[in-house]
Amino acid sequence: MMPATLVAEQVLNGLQFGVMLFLMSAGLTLVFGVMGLINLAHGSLYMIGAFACAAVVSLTGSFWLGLAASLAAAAAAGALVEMTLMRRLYQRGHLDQVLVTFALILVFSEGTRWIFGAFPLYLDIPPSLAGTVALPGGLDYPLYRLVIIAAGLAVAAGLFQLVSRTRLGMRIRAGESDREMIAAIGVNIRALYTAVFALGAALAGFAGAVIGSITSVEVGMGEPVLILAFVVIVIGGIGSIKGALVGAILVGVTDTMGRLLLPALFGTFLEPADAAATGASLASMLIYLLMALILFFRPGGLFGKVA
Amino acid sequence: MRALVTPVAALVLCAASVTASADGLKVGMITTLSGGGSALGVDVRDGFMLALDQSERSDIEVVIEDDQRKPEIAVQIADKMVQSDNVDVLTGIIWSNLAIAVVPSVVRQGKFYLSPNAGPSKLAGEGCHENYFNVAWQNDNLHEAAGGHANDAGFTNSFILAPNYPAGHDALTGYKRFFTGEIEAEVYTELGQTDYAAEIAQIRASDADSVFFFLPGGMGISFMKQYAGSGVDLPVVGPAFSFDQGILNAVGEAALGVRNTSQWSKDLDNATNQAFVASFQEAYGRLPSLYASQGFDTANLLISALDKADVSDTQAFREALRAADFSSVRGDFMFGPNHHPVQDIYVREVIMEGGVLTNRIVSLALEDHADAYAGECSM
Amino acid sequence: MTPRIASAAVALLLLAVPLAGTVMDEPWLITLATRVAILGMAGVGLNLVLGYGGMVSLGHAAYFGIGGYVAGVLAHHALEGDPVLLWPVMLGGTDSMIVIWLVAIVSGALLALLIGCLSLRTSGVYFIMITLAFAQMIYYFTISWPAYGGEDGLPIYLRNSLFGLDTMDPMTFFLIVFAVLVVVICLVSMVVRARFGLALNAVRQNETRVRSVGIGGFRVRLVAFVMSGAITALAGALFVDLNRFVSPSMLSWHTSGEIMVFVILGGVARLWGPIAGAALYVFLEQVLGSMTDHWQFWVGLLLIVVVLHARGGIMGFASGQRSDDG
Amino acid sequence: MLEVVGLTKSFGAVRANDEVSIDLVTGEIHALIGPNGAGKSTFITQVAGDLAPDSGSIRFRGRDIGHMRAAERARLGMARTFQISSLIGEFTVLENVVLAQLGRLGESMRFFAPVARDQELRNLAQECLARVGLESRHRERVSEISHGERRLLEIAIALALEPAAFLLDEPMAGLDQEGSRMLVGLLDSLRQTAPVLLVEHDMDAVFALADRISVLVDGRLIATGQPDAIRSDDAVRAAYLGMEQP
Repeated sequence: MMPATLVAEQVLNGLQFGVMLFLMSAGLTLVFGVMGLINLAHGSLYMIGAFACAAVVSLTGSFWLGLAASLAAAAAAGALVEMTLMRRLYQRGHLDQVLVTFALILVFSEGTRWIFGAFPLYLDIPPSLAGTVALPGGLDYPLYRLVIIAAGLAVAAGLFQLVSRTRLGMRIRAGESDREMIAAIGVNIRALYTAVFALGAALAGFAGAVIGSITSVEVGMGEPVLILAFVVIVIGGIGSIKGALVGAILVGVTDTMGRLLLPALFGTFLEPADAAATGASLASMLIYLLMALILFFRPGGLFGKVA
Repeated sequence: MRALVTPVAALVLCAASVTASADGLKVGMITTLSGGGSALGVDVRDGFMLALDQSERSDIEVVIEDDQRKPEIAVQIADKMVQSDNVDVLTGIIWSNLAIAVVPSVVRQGKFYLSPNAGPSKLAGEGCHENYFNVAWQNDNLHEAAGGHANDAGFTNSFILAPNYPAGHDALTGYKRFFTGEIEAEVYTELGQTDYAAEIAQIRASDADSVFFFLPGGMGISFMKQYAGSGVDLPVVGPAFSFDQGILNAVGEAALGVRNTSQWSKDLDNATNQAFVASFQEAYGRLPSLYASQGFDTANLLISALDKADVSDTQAFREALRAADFSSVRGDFMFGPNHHPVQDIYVREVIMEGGVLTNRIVSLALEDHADAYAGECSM
Repeated sequence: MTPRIASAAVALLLLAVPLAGTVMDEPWLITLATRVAILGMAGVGLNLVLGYGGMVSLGHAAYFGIGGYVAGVLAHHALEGDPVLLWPVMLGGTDSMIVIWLVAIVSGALLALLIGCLSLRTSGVYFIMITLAFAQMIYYFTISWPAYGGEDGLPIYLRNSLFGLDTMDPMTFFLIVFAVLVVVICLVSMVVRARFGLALNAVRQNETRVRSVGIGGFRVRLVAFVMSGAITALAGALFVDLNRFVSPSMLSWHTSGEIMVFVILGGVARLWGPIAGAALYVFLEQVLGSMTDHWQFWVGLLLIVVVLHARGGIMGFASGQRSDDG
Repeated sequence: MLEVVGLTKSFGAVRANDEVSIDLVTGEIHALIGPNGAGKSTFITQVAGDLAPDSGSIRFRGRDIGHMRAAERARLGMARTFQISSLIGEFTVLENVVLAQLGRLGESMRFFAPVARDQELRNLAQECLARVGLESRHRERVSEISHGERRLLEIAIALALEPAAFLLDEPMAGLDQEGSRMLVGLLDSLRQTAPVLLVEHDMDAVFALADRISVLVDGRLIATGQPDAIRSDDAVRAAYLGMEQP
């Protein structure tokens, strides 16, 4: 009763959503894995990326310059925060980290509103990526979303390469297992931490710009995404890039399909309006239920080491 | 200990310095000035203050407080304004949920409340009150007009969507109340949702000939941008909220040509409106929005009542408000029996004008439209 | 100043502000003090797990909110005169504060039991994220479930009743809240000094050691978590009576963050700390808020400074000693 | 009393314990020795229940305890000390012992009477402290007492559990000569309370105290027997004594 193209389109949508969540979660999970830091302000970096992109696009008219600016601005903000604040928090408990990063959200959100005002900013996708592509099976799908999926998967592949093949990756892996050891063999651990934090921030800023151009660029846009990224990390296992990828796609597809299927399911025995409302209510809880289920059987997440 | 003593002492002092109101009128404005949605509050405030400035009256004092869009905060501010500031009239609330939290309690304490934006059905029907006046609309109005417009446009099968919260349910109910065609599907999205790919996919797969949506704030921006890029080309109708001046710039060209319903537009042809648009632009350097027009009308209604009666004479002041004897930027304006507007609602089209996106009126959707709940109100 | 004197000072100040409000005919001050007492009580609940038990719960808005909804829903049904439940047992609404408090406490405890059973299997960052996520789940549920107003919330118009007192009178309501607060703090004080408190304190510092002497750390933490949820839910019920209104924003994760901020500003693991913290927060909100729309920016900066440089919070500063919490 | 059969634990490719079988009978001190990294602490940790073995069985007081959590094993009468002192740092010396009493009595779920004023608990705890000579230090915070005193406090806590068996993980570690001598005397008397499984590096102490000795090398048990037999065992000499002592 549900057309195959609709299901196929929703699977693509779920994938695209998942890929975007991965960009957010990857930074969070890296920062946690290497430095043991929980960063609530990661959503602010997402916002900063989107605002930087929108501001540069409105000045120069070039989306690609804006995208570059989003990477640069988020990475710079990340590096700055790491060097001034986070550095003092690595040796402290998670409580202090939660508080300082919560305070940072207040500072970033209110500061952004101060600078840019309360209205949402304008940001649109570049004309070269507008329009739809005809996919096999008679499905017209927005080109931009296909590009997001491709870009996200490319970033994922790049991250795996980085962590498993390069010198920086070796240092990251060493940092996960033994901080003193890499300090002893002469790696500049401070620079390493700043680099990792800036990398995570740049990924978040990139996600903010890419998604901001199809949604809206406004203060507070990062917070719902941040909480979803937490769910992804909990499901995937903290510190694991692979876990973040699998978790993100699982969350993305579950959420999207839940929104489609649950109202339809309730529609078989409820009035349309009631079915739509009840189905939507349950769909909004679905990924949290998924998280609870996975936690029940695997408290450390799918790819986590130990809880 | 010093750290605590000092603030408390200061608090006591600063509260003590607030004095009771002198003769004239004291207005308490509770509106959203920070956080998400503050753009609307800022516009209401600016429109309201512009009218006061133009009236050059010195006997109206205004206390403005930011509710941060949080109902608890709004309730606390209302308590403060009633208990400490001794205001006579309250106004300013943008959001229905905040209005429901604040209004019933303040009007029962003998204060007047003039709503410049929110018009929840709860306060229009059984929950109406003689001290509560809505100067904007009952929430369903613009959606009802959208339904009426859909009939005129010859649509026979609509795909309708709104966020899953009470105002969203009201919106779809309002549309269905006037739309005579079929409803292809009725979809509730998550409040605050930003990605509508899933809903657009359903629209694409449907047999609808039109789409109606109510997605206020950032939600509407996201939806319109994604809809425009999706290749789905069904005509869209919606209430003015997603196509109004403050937000149009963020939606961008995706909004061009979209029909939306509103009780006001900057090209409404009356002298009051043209003067308002010009002076607002001069005073604030931007085009006025729907919300600014509502704030402006609210202040003028208040001034007109004060001209006729003293606020201490509650009965007379209420009658003066009910008369609505002021020159509205909407042209004709009167209150129905439940103190909600009876007014014309127009269909506007988003156009590009001198490089700026804005609206122009294309037709009249509903004439002298009152709300569906007036009959349930007994006062 | 010893911790005991600092506590007494906070309690007395909390009493003095509304008295001053009465004398100066500024009932708004009474309302502010009531708010401080209630928010502080929510913090007292969190402090039990955070301060004494070392569990960083970023989801206490869930308990605050469930207490609030208990009060809102029961009062709503009492007003409308229709039952809350027809099946399996017939349950009517009520406007009795005592009944509402009890139901709120039990509901908060049950919810904490459920969430605790899942989340306490983990620790550290997992625990933080999971408590946050579960609270968020309930938040979304309350928004999208239309029966009790959804996002719009549920007004109750009048405060609930207690022994025929005029609860709408600000001072009366303040005294009720203050009395409940004192009882709660006394109970918490008793619990943390009792055998259970010793075990809880030990679990925070060294769970392996606690296990090795035959005490199950999970059980101790779970019981503390349940008590904490119950206290915060009670505060939520009072908060709804203060505002005569309940809405999902009580459950938003900013509320969780703010409750945590009260505990930290006041001083972790101090009985009256959360009250002092809530007082400072409300004071900043009032004073900074009257000066600038961007007051949250400054509150954020202040919070960073406090966390980095003044770990003991107000109570630690007042007592001239740092909090022990490492 | 305690019977461990075929205990095996691997960390990645490393076999930390390979089919280790050890028993403990009433009244004895059974020492487990071996070079660093031989898997002694891994073994104790598994017996105490803080680490799950890959395979093997553990029986204690006639029951299979393999499925039990650490806290349950402790309640059954297994008292362990830690190689690196594991104490409650913010507590006083006395409170650390009182905590153990709560575990033994199963009283951690009492919410009302203040624990600090419970004279009976205090007296019992003081007795335990007196047995290790710490009675005068009971008010000190653990973070402020010396390393040697912490080693003694570990034993006082084990005593407070009134256990059926002691598992002592290098109780002498880091003690000076005088401290060691004192502890040897204490441990010697311990076997009258309950049998002791003693992991220790100090060979003089081991040979002075042990009734039986087991030798663990690279995760495998290479010998078990009386001290004299061990001393003359060729395999042990080759694999272990030969490396450390001439």
